[in-house]
Amino acid sequence: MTSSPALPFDETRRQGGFLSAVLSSDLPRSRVLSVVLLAILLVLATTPFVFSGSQPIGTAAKICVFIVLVASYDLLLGYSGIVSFAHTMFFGIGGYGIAIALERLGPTWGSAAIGLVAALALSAVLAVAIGLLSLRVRAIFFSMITLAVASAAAVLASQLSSLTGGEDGLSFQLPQALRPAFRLLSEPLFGTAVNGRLLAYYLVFFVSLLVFLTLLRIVNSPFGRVLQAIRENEFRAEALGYRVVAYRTAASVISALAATIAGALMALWLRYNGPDTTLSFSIMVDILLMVVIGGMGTMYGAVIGAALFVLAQSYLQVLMEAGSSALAGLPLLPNLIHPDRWLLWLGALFVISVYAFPGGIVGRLRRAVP
Amino acid sequence: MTFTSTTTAPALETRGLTIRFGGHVAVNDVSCRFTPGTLTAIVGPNGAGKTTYFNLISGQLKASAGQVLVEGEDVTGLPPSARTRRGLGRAFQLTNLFPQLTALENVRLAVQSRADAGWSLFKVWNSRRDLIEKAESILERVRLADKRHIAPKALSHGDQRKLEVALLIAMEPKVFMFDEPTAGMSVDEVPTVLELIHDIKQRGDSTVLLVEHKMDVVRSLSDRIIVLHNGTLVADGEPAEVIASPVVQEAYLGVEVARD
Amino acid sequence: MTEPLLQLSGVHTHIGPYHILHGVDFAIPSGQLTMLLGRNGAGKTTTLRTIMGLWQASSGQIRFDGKDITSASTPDIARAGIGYVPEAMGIFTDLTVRENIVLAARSGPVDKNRLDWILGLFPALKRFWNLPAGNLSGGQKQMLAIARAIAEPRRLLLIDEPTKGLAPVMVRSMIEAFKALKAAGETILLVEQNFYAASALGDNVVVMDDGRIVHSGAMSELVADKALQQRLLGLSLDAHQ
Amino acid sequence: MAAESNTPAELPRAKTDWLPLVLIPALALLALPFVGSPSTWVTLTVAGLAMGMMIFLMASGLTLVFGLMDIINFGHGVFISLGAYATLLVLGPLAGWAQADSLGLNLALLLLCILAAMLVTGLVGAVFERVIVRPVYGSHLKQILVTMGGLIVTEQLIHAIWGASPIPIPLPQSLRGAFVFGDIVMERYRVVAVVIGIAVFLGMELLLNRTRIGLLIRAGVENPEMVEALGYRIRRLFVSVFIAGSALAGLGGVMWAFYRQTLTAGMGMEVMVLVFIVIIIGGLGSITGCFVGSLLVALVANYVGFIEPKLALISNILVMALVLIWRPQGLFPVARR
Amino acid sequence: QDIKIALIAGKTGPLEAYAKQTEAGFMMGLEYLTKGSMTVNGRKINVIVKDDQLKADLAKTLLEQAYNDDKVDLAVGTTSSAAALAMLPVAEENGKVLIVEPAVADAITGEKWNRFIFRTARNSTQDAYGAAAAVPASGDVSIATLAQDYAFGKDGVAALKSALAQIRPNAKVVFEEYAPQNATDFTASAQRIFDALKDKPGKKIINIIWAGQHPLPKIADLKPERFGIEIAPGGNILPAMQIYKNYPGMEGAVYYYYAFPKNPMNDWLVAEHQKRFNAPPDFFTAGGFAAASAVVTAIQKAGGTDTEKLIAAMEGMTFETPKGPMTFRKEDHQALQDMYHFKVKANGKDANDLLDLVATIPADKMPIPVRNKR
Ligand SMILES: Nc1ncnc2c1ncn2[C@@H]1O[C@H](COP(=O)(O)OP(=O)(O)OP(=O)(O)O)[C@@H](O)[C@H]1O
Ligand SMILES: Nc1ncnc2c1ncn2[C@@H]1O[C@H](COP(=O)(O)OP(=O)(O)OP(=O)(O)O)[C@@H](O)[C@H]1O
Ligand SMILES: CC(C)C[C@H](N)C(=O)O
Ligand SMILES: [Mg+2]
Ligand SMILES: [Mg+2]
Repeated sequence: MTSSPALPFDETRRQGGFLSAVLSSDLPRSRVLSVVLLAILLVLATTPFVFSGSQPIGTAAKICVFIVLVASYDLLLGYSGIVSFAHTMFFGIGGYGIAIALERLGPTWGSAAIGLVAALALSAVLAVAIGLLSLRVRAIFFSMITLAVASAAAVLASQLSSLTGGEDGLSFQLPQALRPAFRLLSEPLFGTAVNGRLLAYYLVFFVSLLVFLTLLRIVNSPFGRVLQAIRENEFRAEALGYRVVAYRTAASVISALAATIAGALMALWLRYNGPDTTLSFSIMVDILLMVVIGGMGTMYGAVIGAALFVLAQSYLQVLMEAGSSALAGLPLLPNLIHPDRWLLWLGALFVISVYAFPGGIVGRLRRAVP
Repeated sequence: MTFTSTTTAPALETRGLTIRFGGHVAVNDVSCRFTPGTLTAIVGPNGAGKTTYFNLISGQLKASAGQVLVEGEDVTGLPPSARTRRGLGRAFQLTNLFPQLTALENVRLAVQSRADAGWSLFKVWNSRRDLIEKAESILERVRLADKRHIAPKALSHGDQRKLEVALLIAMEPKVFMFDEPTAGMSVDEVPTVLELIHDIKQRGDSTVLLVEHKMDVVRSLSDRIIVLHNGTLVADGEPAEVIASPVVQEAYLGVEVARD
Repeated sequence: MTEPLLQLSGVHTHIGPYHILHGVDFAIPSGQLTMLLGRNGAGKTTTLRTIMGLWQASSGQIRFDGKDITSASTPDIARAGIGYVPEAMGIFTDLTVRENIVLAARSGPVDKNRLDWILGLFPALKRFWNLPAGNLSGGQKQMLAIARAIAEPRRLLLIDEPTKGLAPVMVRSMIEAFKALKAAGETILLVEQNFYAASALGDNVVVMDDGRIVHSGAMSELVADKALQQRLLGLSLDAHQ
Repeated sequence: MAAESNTPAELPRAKTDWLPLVLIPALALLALPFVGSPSTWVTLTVAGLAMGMMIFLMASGLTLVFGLMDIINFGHGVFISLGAYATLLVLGPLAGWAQADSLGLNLALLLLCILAAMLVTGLVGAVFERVIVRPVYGSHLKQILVTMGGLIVTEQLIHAIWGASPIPIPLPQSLRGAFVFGDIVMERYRVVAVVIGIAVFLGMELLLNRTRIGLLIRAGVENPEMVEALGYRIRRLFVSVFIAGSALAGLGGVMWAFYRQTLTAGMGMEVMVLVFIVIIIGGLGSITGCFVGSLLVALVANYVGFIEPKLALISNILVMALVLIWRPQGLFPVARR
Repeated sequence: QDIKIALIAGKTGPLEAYAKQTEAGFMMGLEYLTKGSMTVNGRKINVIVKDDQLKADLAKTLLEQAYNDDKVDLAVGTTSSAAALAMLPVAEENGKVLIVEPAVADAITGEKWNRFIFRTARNSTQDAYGAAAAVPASGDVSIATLAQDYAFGKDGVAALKSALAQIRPNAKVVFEEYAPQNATDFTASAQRIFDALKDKPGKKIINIIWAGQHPLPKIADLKPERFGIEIAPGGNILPAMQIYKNYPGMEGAVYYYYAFPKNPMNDWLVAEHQKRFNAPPDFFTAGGFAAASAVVTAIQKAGGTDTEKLIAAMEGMTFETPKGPMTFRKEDHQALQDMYHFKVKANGKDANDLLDLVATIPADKMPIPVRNKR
């Protein structure tokens, strides 16, 4: 017999130590990947102090939120094999929960808490309902049903305009401590004013980190393993004694709750929520792309996918601006890299990244470097 | 060993079990009891309803009529997973595994189900050393230990069959249902599996149902044979007696094939 | 001696990083039935798939009927007259039995007599003619897979373990079928674990182990030599039916 | 390629499933008392059926590609748009034919537009298949992403070529307006749509049922290796089907364009949810199912729009939910993927 | 030091065409008003254009960046009302002027307004008053509305009703039909409207309030004239109005049509635009031009870019635009402006020769209510 090369890692190896405990023994398993992840963590942790201006900190906050959102979707897609298009609905519920509560009940921590709890409860109920009703049908039918549900949610948000602000969305005030005008320290720290904006950023950052680590733990638990088994062969998993519908529904609920938290963070950061911000189908597609670029079924993929994509989205136009003025004078080319054609390149990016990273970036890195 | 019907509830019983697909009755009013410590072989021509009978017992199919009882408790309305948790274990005729997970992980999942550890969300999976060790020992027993990190999709057909058996053993059910466990297994591997089945039977508290077309296997292992033909139970009894019966000789073995 | 219908010389096959076949050489004489034996994981299935072009040989040569088919595409290999019954049967479960057979007859409607003959061999197929093939029992699927391969006359049939899951009486039908096909001039390469069936059918035998050919010769020779059986297959013929 | 082999006569026959076909007349009858006025009812019914035909024309290509080949082509919508814009290639030079008060010339123009559109979308479809879809056969997820990418790129190219502003196009003179019979009105253009819709439906049914193409596609999706091992060049077939699907989208696009009389790059994408719903209702891959589903959705939309407009917003989703509760695999399930 | 102005628009996405017009109009406006020098009070004007992709969150972020990172003196934008509404608080937080163009939502100068917000664009109520003014002033008039079933459509109908009550008490809205936002088949809606209108006395009009793909031809094809019913479409951008050509004689009100205003500024705009883009200027070209005019006039009047001085200068300020003079009303900073009552031409000489002017509706004939809380 040909000796079959063992897998690049030993499944049974037990890692000790603090890091392993925090990362639920799911270590990056690639030196480059570890370095990249560490770099992302460090940059996100220090953005307000290292970069000036409102664009970098805004981008960083968005990355944090999307890491949670994408990771929560990966739990569904990569680990459970469920293709749902209704994930933005939960993102939206989180956003609207905060927005409506803060707008209606006034800008206090209490109303934020009420909004968040109500949103989580609603998300959980909806996720259970969708799960129990439709996780039994064929996978592709489920996807299409969620597509319809998502569009129904958008219709609903538009129809309930007295509550949601309709297409216009809601702008609202944050609790005192998170407003730009609030000063925690009278003196700037490392040249940066320690104001409400900074606090808001760190709120987003730490909650995201916590939720991410929790998700990481869940996918590496016996429960997470069952989800993977169900993804591979649900019929067999059921025969082994695992109640497939219950596990899938549980996965949907967990994922929905995490997405709701992401939505709430997004709204808190933007002090605004509207249908295009959290409910739109294009966000759904962005999430899909981030999961796939990063690497499905690897929570770290969410980090890399989200970071890369949000950066590209924020700076692609800027880059093209530079490119097209550099190339001015040439025929046609400057036209194609005119900033208004940035979507063209985003589209190309969709296609190229799926080809360039069939197993996602994490998959690629893990294969390349032990 | 002799077959005696006990007064206590049998490990598994079917009462009037029937399923129709449109006009076709694939399993027709089959009533049967299976007692611990006995290995019952189920034989019959292709399409007789053997696999369908298993599917009805383990819950993959819903019966049109009749009941399935496990240790006296009616499980007819329960989904497969619930029946598994009540002690029914099943290996499949057409290999049915987790194709991309390693052989070890395949078995570990079965062990984990047995240990009822699926719902722990906040524990790390490999902190359960005991589960992993048990899975490894089972792979050892089916002679797949050296392939434990290979996924089924890259295993040869015979090795997949062995893994299928390993999963059933790992579940440690009260009732073992083997559906042609040795089909496609090479001649030198068959004895390993037969030995495993023999061991299970030997323990005395397990009930074994075995569908098998290899008559020598049936003869050497079974305490009792039941014969299905067109979905109906047509013979039930001592192996030698049943094999000699005309229905088996004609419909199943084909008169001339009954050599050896 | 005339040129063999199929000739493999020094065939190596890799699947991804795995090196599976290590220089396989053997020939299949025209009009005969050749058995390919070997323990689990020996590389029998891989050999058949390599012949069919489903996996590409990384080196070596495969000649069929005097032509080099080593790097031909699967459809072209099939069109050259090779029929294939894969190990997993390759039934189209969504299609009915009828549709499965209709597809198998690539050059037009199935010849009526031939169809009658096939349905006579496997009456179950007739009964479930318009049923999705996925609903068939394991053995019935196996029958359909064979029926599909023989729906049209072919020059060479590659058949991977056709008797697994078949009741003894069906194994007999199958043996009859192969004999009839051989009589009609078809050449067959059969992978089999059922040594009883193998010894009843084979003109020649090729034994593989670990991706290599370890024996090839006439079947009668192997049947007669118990020691050889023991060495090659790990068991002697007597121990099993 | 005749699919029907001369099989022995005593083989069992397949049964036809009539139930879903009865659904349409049943629904129409059920709506009558709620609508009240018979003339309004006829107007609504005829308009709904015609709208259904147009939806069918747009969805038919996706039934092939998604339903049969199991490729989720989110880019289908852009082929509809592309087909619509392709009419400009004809309308530009032949603008006079549209204004001419001659039914013959007008129909010829429509036909030329259809030809041009099918040609353009077929060609782009071939490129799409080669460059974008081929490497991701079998992976739904990647298909969604790459076709989404393809969609965005193609939409942007439409912008780059034809500009971002909506472009009005004239409906040929004799196809404007409506026939009026008493209180019943019937838009002329819808009559054309009905004719073309039925023609395409019959053509596809014939092609897929009288040849083995339909079987081959379904078999090829389940097990491409085996189909190849039977000697079929499945790749070539898949390419052709994809091209056919794109061309049909182009045809649908032309019909839609003349209905809307305004071209926008997003016009195809706007109907995609509807198209998906129709295909799901139909049972993924069944031409008849897609046809019945289209009529059903359009009719219900009209009746609901008249009886209870508040519900019109969700009438499509409602229809889908009800159908799936009745038949979880759609009206005519083709495959059990 | 340069004067920095941010122009935010939804340059990519479904309203790309609108945004292009705004940008072109704004730049041409600056050019005209500075006589090509692009300097005001000796300071160079530097316009930073940003694309919000019609996304409210992005618009908000971009405006923050414009004020904080780019340090612009004031900002102009944006295409989508939702995005504009999200931008309003940013202007207030940063204490900088935001001129809203071309978003139309009433709330911008209504309940969501703050003192840093000015709007050169017309608001929905102005559109409604225009539409009302195009209705005959005497005799029975029964109106049915067809609008999209969401906030924009409902507000539009409400605004029309109150406008009618104010200036055309003889006209009544007798039926309101709401269709889904993305509706394409209007047979059912039309039937309902016909049923409601056909037995009414006097003039019968269907007033269509619709954003996006216009349902006009679909209703017209069903022959409302059978029942003596007329259709009054709103004004729209030129490509959208080209389908009006098939229905000559229709009347309605429009915000801008290149051939209507007669003043040197518009003459220059039409000629130059025709020259540069080979098409007449459209709605949002005029809007962008007007915004540029507001900016230049205000800076000149305030003598600089200090925010408080600008606000003081702009409140009540009258400035020239291609539509003639506009005035920022003191109370809510809404620019009051004329509208045009049009009739569709029978046979125009080219694709864009569409409308005849029936009457200019002067700003002071439209008593637009003040809705913000100061
Ligand atoms: N879903 C179904 N619809 C219709 N007929 C079915 C269905 N499932 C099974 N059958 C039929 O029921 C009969 C019994 O099938 P089953 O698989 O139980 O046979 P079996 O005894 O296991 O045969 P084998 O030895 O070939 O595995 C077969 O004739 C089969 O065609
Ligand atoms: N897809 C694959 N990827 C990697 N390795 C494979 C793959 N398929 C088979 N192998 C390996 O190739 C070797 C030969 O397998 P093959 O299936 O040819 O054996 P076989 O002789 O047909 O065995 P069996 O009698 O069990 O069917 C085995 O070691 C198997 O693990
Ligand atoms: C630009 C406007 C006329 C229309 C745009 N949809 C808005 O909401 O403001
Ligand atoms: Mg069976
Ligand atoms: Mg094999």
